[in-house]
Amino acid sequence: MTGTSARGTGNADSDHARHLLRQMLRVRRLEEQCVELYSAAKIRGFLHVYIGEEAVAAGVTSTLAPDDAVVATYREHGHALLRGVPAGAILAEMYGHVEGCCRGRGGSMHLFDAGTRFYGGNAIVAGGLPLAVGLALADKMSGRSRVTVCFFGEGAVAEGAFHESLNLAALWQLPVLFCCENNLYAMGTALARSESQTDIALKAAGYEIASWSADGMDVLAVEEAARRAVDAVRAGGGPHFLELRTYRFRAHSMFDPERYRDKKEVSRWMERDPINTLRTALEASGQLSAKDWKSIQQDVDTEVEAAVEFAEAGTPEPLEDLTRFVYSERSPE
Amino acid sequence: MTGTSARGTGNADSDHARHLLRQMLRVRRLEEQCVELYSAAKIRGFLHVYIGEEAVAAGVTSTLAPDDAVVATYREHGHALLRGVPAGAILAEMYGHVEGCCRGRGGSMHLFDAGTRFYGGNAIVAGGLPLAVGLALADKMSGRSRVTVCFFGEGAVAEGAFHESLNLAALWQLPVLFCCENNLYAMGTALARSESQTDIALKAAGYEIASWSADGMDVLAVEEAARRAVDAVRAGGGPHFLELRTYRFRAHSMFDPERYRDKKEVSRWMERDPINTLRTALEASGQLSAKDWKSIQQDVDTEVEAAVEFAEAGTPEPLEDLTRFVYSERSPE
Amino acid sequence: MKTTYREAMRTAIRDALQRDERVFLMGEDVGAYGGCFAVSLGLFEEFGPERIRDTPLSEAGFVGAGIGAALGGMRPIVEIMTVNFSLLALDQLVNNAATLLHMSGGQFNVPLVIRMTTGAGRQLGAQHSHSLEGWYAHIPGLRILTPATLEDARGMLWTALEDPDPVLIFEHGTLYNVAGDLADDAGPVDISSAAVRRPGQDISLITYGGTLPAVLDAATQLAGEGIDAEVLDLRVLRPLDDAAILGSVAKTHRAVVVDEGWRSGSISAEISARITENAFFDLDAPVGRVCSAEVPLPYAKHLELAALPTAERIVAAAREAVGTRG
Amino acid sequence: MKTTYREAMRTAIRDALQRDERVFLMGEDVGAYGGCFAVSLGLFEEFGPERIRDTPLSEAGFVGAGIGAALGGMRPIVEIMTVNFSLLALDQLVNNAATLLHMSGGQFNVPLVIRMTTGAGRQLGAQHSHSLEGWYAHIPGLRILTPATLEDARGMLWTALEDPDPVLIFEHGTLYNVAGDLADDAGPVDISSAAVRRPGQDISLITYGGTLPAVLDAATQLAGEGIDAEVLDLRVLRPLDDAAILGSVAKTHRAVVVDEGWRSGSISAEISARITENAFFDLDAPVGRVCSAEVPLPYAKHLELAALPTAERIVAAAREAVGTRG
Ligand SMILES: Cc1ncc(C[n+]2csc(CCOP(=O)(O)OP(=O)(O)O)c2C)c(N)n1
Ligand SMILES: Cc1ncc(C[n+]2csc(CCOP(=O)(O)OP(=O)(O)O)c2C)c(N)n1
Ligand SMILES: [Mg+2]
Ligand SMILES: [Mg+2]
Repeated sequence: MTGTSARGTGNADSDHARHLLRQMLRVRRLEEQCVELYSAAKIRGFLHVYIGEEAVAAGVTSTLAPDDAVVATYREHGHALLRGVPAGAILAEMYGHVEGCCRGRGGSMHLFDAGTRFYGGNAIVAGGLPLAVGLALADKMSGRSRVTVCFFGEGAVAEGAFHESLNLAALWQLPVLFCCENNLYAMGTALARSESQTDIALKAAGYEIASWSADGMDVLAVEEAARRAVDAVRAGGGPHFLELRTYRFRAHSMFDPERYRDKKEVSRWMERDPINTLRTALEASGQLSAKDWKSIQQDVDTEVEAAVEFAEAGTPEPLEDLTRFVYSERSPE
Repeated sequence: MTGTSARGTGNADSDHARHLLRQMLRVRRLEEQCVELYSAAKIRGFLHVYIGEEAVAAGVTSTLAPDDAVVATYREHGHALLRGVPAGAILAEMYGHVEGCCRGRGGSMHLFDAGTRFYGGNAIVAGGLPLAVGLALADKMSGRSRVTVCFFGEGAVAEGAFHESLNLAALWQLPVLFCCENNLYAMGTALARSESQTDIALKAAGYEIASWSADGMDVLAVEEAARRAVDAVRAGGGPHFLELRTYRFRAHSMFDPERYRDKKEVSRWMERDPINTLRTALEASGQLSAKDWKSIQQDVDTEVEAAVEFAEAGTPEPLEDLTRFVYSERSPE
Repeated sequence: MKTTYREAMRTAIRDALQRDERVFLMGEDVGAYGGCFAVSLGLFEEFGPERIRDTPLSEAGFVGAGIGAALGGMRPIVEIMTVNFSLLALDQLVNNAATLLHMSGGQFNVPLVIRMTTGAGRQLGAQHSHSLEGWYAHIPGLRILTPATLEDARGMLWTALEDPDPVLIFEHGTLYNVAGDLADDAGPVDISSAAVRRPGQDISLITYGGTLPAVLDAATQLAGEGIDAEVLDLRVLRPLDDAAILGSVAKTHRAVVVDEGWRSGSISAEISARITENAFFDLDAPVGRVCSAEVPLPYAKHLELAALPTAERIVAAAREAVGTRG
Repeated sequence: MKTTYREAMRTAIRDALQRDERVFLMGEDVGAYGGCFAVSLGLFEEFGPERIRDTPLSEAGFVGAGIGAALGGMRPIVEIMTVNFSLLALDQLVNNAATLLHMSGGQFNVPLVIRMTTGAGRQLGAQHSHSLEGWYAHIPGLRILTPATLEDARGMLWTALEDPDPVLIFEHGTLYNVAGDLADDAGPVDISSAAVRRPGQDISLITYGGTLPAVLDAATQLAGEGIDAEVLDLRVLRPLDDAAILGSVAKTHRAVVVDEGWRSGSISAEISARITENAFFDLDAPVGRVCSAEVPLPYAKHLELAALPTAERIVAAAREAVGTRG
């Protein structure tokens, strides 16, 4: 059960696997830093971290082209980071500083970045799905072969917006990839207490959408599933759906006493930590030396430390600008 | 294709079949009368008639007990009538008279009747489904073995409220029967242009709800399917779903130029007129004499004429009462 | 050129589709059916199913998709059949369309136009007779337009499409059949200012959209009684044209605001409050309001009529304001 | 008895569950999780999963189901986690809960109570900081409550459950931790009248809910400057207690209305308009308003604070009103 589908040992494959390992570690460290900063009251509001689920964002984003689009949720630091938003801009955002990727107006739940086509950061569960459908519609109508990836939790599946979005995407055969991060809980509500049909991939198939699930604790499995789906979407195969079976190791947010799940369940899943799993597999197959691992860790630590410094050194937006960005200041091109 | 499942020739069966024929004819004549009254400007607002679809309401309602509940749509005159709301009260409602079943405040789209547990009359597509779920929840929580039947068109299937309602009903195993009146069009939008999955019964099964379809032009087939479903629901078998395949012979409403469908398609379906079909079958098997048919027609004509007289003789509500019924006038028991 | 409000709207849509490839119209029954109020009649045949895009019944889904398409570089015109159904899409409008620019620190504007029919007066009952444009005007980030004339029906759409931010256009259902003359070269109009539809000295009658005809009627009746009413058509409910409102009141010292929303929390309340805040010592009488009765709109004709602002009620309110000694 | 607003609310829910078998609580994470703001903590264990009913994420579905259950004879308390998500259920609230009684000619009342958290002030950003209770107050057929004190948190729920019509209770997120003394025999309170929280002679400060603490602060500061402010807590936003509002203004001749909604189209506008309509010649100064800035609420603390009504801004508005010569 803790095996991984790491197979190739070619040089390129090894490089790539180490890259994925590094990507997951970047997310992990950034999130750990966020928790620390929250405890130190540097970050406020709601904070939802992605610890345990890193394989999902790392595996999926690794298959995307630079001008593909991503729509995510309030648990999106990792997605933003892996799409290329600098860690410093992410932390500065949570500090409420003007150097943040949204000038401090968005906060943890609302990271956006035009440069990397990162469309948020949406704090309404399932609220991002219709946006993703529309982005894909724009691509299809314009004859572009870009892919829009939409991440959401399994809790979103019960919302009407999920249903309407899947139907529209399928009806119009839009280039969108739906990625359900099934971590088994929506806050404290276990999947079986919220869905009469708990096989999410099957549910999606009911819209005539090509759909399958993958082990969301195994970054290579995620990547393989995602690559197949992204390629199909890009080739004009219409919408695709992935259910990525994962688990969040931490509480839902900083306010969650976790009364709804068993500590043992959590530790069972932690044995499948996606970072440890890949690291161990790579070490076992000789693809990761102790030196490699150390250097990855150092790089990541350095990146996150620099990000904290950047955020700390940031500045608040002037109060006179409070009502900026309610309406646009210039016409779009 | 125009056959009917009328089989029995026992006396009780014959009586019952003639009863169903009469029920359908009552709806048909009432609706024809409505169209006439609309043309004469006695009725205003939006008017949606059920002509062609009578087998659905007749077949389903015939399986219900007096204290079962019905939730319907803006195309609900027939359902109200067959549940026992007097034709006069229905027409008076469309006249805007105080003798109407809602004192003239509801109109054609909003017939209600507490006495027969007829909960409308809802002009928001799919808006009635959550209500039906709640009515069923109340029954289940109170340990009553009543059934709530919810009628809606296939157009409603695309709405988020459909999805949320089916999931809730299935999750909580509520005593509700969903009846989808699939007449192939939502205003001018053909089913295949609105649903990626056009097999509605299959869609419902995706919620783990027992679900099947029946020929909605054959009242006996509808009744058989409904009886099976209603019995199962009443016995505690959880929600059930019926897709009733039917067709509306008339325009969507009085404002519809019907540009979206072929006259030939309409006439092909009219060959399967549910009333003619049953009448012919009963005549052929000797269960309906010319005299029987004539007397049914006369009874129905008399009923509808009396209803028109009743409505005509009605009175408008005094203007001073305009703002009554915004809040209740008394506490409920 | 003789035309109707409906045709003027259709001409505007056609014009936009011709001018800009990025423009498309999307909504329930805009295509094969010909539009539920026949506004888009013929456009499906002319522009095809991609650009006149019929949607399933899923207001949240296709409004959200319109927002996404706007983010993706298109210039969608989304039609919600009527304001009544827009409640199903309100989350997308309030939490996405109106907030994305701000939450993203100015990165993502949403150049989306949403059109919908609004209003009562056709015996459609409580679920089909809402007048919620004033309610929508509460939301920062949205621009709210209420074309009341043929010129505005013809001209507001293109300007709205050029606006970088979300614009909602409310078309009152009783206006579609209004006929009249429209200049052959009628084209885009501004979407930021109110317009005086009848100048006057004695009182300002302030309104917009579906109630403009009744207010103009009332002004004519008042003229017969020697009361010279100015009629101000707001045209834009958000942001309100304060200068025009206050300018008119500075001249007349009296005002009655007329709108079809329910009185409590109506846009009339906002206008009354602003006038009081900014011109308190100019006023010779309290600002009057003529709104709808606070009742879900009843079906019966006589009851519905009794609930709505009519010329008679407007005249009465104006008389009272003018009769008041300042 | 020492308690908190949160505990008072919980006691009220427990009490209702004990008093009436037909009562149940339903909403997202009210059960196993313990309530997203811990209001229902422990009730799941006490009353079980039928009566403390966790729902999937489907606001339209479970709010509609609440309406249906009320029609079916139950007395549901539906919790919508926060007002922000209530937009997804707005169609059910406006088109069903608020209209069924009227459309059915008086046959079907909807004895439903809906509770939700409202308001900003916790750096939750634009999608999680709405203050829409004043907006909801526009809808005929609904009763809108805004408990601001421990007594009201404890007492409003039961009275609301006895009301035959739909009642919405808005609990401001910043109030949950407010602690204080509550009488041991505290019980149901009326849900129709406003309450004077501080009597005064010079100016009426009118507010409700989450801004009551800031207004009371402001009144204390003003007292230090020799301005004796009366603080009126509206308690009920629909129907408004006109007598209390006008009574206070008749005494003070000056008023400032404070609420956390965006200024345009706020409930403050309605109150200002009513005062002007009914007490124009009593007023010594225009009615002032202190509302939120017209911006989607920003995350950054300093910006959020700048957007919200604070004691300083209330004091300034009161000073201005008192300084105005009538
Ligand atoms: C429409 C809506 N309802 C409720 C919430 C409150 N809420 C925030 S996250 C969450 C759980 C979502 O679970 P899931 O979709 O599985 O994502 P996860 O948090 O597990 O990643 C809830 C109920 C919300 N943000 N939006
Ligand atoms: C939410 C909503 N959107 C749009 C409409 C306008 N409308 C009224 S009936 C209808 C078609 C519904 O079709 P269907 O559900 O198949 O029922 P049918 O009329 O065929 O019986 C539409 C789009 C509405 N009433 N409610
Ligand atoms: Mg989850
Ligand atoms: Mg249909």
